[in-house]
Amino acid sequence: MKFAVIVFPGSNCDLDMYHAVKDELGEEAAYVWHDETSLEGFDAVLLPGGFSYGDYLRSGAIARFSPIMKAVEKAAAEGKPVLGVCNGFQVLLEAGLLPGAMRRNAKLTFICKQTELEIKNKSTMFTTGYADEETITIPVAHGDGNYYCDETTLKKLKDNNQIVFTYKDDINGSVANIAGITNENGNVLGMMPHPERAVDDLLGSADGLKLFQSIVKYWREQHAITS
Amino acid sequence: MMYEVKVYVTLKEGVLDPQGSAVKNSLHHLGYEGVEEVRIGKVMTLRIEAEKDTVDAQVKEMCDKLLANPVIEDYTYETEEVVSS
Amino acid sequence: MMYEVKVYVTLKEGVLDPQGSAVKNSLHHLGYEGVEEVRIGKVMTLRIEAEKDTVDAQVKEMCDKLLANPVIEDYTYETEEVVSS
Amino acid sequence: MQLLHEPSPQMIKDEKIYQEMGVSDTEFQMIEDILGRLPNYTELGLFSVMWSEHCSYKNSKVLLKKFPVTGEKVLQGPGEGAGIIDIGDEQAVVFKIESHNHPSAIEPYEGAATGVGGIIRDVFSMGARPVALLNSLRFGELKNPRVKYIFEGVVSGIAGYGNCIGIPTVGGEVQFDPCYEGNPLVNAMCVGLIDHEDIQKGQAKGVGNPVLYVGASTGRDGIHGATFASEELSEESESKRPAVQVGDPFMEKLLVEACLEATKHPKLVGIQDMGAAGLTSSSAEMASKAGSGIEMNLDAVPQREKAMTPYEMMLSESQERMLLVVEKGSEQEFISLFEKWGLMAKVVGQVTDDHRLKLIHQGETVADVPVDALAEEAPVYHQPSIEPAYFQEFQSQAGYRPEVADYAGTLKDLLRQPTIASKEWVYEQYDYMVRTNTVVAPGSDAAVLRIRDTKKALAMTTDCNSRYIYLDPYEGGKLAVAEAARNLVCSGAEPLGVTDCLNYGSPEKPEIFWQLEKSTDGLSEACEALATPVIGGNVSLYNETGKGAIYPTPVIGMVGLIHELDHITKQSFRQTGDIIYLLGE
Ligand SMILES: Nc1ncnc2c1ncn2[C@@H]1O[C@H](COP(=O)(O)OP(=O)(O)O)[C@@H](O)[C@H]1O
Repeated sequence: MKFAVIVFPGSNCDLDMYHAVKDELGEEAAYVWHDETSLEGFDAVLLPGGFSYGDYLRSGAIARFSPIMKAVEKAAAEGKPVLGVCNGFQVLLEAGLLPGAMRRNAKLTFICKQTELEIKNKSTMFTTGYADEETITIPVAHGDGNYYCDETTLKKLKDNNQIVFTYKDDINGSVANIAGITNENGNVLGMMPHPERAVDDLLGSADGLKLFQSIVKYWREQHAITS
Repeated sequence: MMYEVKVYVTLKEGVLDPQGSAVKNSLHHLGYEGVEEVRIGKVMTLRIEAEKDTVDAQVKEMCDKLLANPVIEDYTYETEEVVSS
Repeated sequence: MMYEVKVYVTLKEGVLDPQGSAVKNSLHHLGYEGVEEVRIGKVMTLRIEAEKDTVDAQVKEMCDKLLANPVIEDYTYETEEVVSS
Repeated sequence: MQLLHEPSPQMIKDEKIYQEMGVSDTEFQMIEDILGRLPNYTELGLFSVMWSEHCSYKNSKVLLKKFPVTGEKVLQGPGEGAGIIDIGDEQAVVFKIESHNHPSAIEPYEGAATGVGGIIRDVFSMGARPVALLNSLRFGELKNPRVKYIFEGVVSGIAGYGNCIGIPTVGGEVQFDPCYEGNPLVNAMCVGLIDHEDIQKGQAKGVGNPVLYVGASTGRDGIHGATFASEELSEESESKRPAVQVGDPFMEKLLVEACLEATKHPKLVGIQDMGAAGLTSSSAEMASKAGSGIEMNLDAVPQREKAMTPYEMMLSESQERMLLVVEKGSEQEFISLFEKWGLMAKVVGQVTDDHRLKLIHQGETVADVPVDALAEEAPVYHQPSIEPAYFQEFQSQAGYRPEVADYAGTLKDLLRQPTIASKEWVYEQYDYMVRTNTVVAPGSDAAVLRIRDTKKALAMTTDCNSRYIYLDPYEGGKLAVAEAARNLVCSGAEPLGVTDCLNYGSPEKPEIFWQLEKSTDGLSEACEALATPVIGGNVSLYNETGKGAIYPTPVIGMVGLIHELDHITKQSFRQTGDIIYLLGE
């Protein structure tokens, strides 16, 4: 399976994503520069964390106009797995591929730490590898992770099972403690915590690896059916 | 023609403003108890070379596309012709 | 009396404004070539309960002490009485 | 036109305008002798910054000479952007610490942020990839609201820059003491990794080779103190002139990537960052080190503001700028390389063989001075030294033994002291994990980062207990180095070397100079004993307010090598049942 790691000017976690896929997951990965226009040949798309365009104006606001975003939209529409982490999540929100918006953390300061997450939906293509009732430890590192959406949107998210991860404790003020959501289709996941930083016990946690393994499992199943 | 445009972007009413609350608290600490609310937004000053009849539409487009996020923000703007001296 | 005060805090002339440059570049990419300069500042909206003759001095003090850093920022403000309906 | 606003050479001399730039009467005479004529305003500006303590170390050179600077593994000692130590397998570690105290006191966020930006440039200008940041901070007591404001601003400035550029901030230290009120210390350290073959030097070799200016354009940032208020400049415009630089970490991120690509280019001759004294120090030092000269056309310098004078351009401390020398004919290749990263690169001059820095502006030669005079021949002072009265008094005191009645209560009181309490509030604001190499995060004795694709890891720490050093500079100096070494050893590392940042009061006061002397004696002896050579550092003097000088604060940054990942140890207890030993007396 081949993963595209999108690189915007200012992406910082591109390398971490790449190594998580290559070294820990054992699948193929390649960087795709923001001004490319095609994602032909890739089976899944990863939008990494960082500070695209310095996160000036609003996080993700400028990156969403990168030429590659058209191809990301296309991949999303085709049902391919698209994962946006941290800044990648913010880009997906700004691009309208996911509902809602990000505000400054409630306490205003940047937060970097290991965080406990609850998995609210274990049947997405990103979460089938997790056991029932599992609480996982995945680090966060963000300044604008305070998720916002209005009541109507929140109800829709709940009704459609689009809320995938919530923080066990309120760390940043997010509506309903939301840490990660999918689109209605379930193939676009945005999350603030960094699964790619949790793929090796040496660095504190390997709980993120199952997320990537779930994607591969899903893809293998799809692939087996279609071929 | 050269225009100076001021775009004001503010959080929608009902969207909590953590920065504003923090400033309000600091002001209370400094003894300004009368401050009942603080909301923080952005003011962007643009200098634009444009035709008289398109400048307004252009600014509106820029706001809708980039300068404000309609999910949480409202915007207003003022346009003024710059008279070169 | 209740006042609504708008404080505009902008970077002093000559101070680098990386945000503004980034927004300008982005607007160029979006095809708005006419945009020659963008500077980004803050607008703070305060609601203050105060006596008519002290409100102005209070706001000025708040700006000097907290709301702006005179080393890199300038500020202006407008005060308006809120007529309760 | 604007040159008319500047005083004439004769006026400078007659009205002693040079004093406003911090140049003494004798120094002015030296400059006149070197040039064989009176310097003009721009030339005087060049000398004033290059002969400042910050650039010339004129008051501290005699002390720095004592440091052991060589060793089997030292590939680059003091003298370049940063020092380099071999770690085997054709790899090396690069590190340096630097202060940004004064800017942080007036604009804490930007002051601290640009301090981080500057030290990162020192490391990647050597050709190294920056892999970690550390810091060492000192503030007054937190009860004071102004101190709190500065503390919060400094921490978020460090976070803002480091997080955005994507280099993990993995360690540091914070101390609160009334002596730092009004004069906080903000020292930033950067550690990088390099392959031996990529090591670069900041040299301008090869007559006719073009000089490239890369990165952000030049504004009137950071030209302060030395500025002369001419008649034409109103007070209003003067107050508009920013004394503090604003950083753009996003631009620097692009600059890191582009410069690292450039350092792999076979036609790169030399590269140096524009730090303190910007264009002046980078051009003069690159030429002086290579035994060449540089001629620069200032009209080609990218400018952010209108009508900048040569003086302003040369003294500007605008951030995120680099100076490159490349082989003649290859300039377009480099310009394209930088364009790919969205960065501006422009030819602003060329290497000459006349050992002079020559500046052309609007068709006229506006400065023509020998480069060695700027970079090498600053006066060296050996200030008088007197043992301060407080020291004798302290020495004659009987040893103090505190009487503790309530051990638990005392312990809790101690833990409540901001200097001793957990620094989680600080380091949770730093992204200490980005690039996924951080094995031991902040909160332990030293930070540990694995070196990808090897079994090795690096341990790093910053340390200094300035109260000890104040009470006994010699013993305290030794202690600072020993503490850093212990922190590394406790993490499983073999200490490799030291970078130091000497923060003191005014060296012109004999009691302060005595502190400098004694503490550097202690530092040197400890570095010698532990075989940890000093491979670079920085000096920050005149840290004083109306209330007096800060404690002598020589911050030690130390890096060690962990040979096997298995050797990594942390400070925390691991599991119940483990046995606790107490080593030492
Ligand atoms: N306290 C110190 N100990 C050892 N070396 C020092 C010290 N201070 C400065 N140096 C060395 O002197 C050289 C010149 O320093 P400097 O001009 O400050 O470099 P930069 O341009 O990077 O600021 C550097 O290599 C630096 O490492």
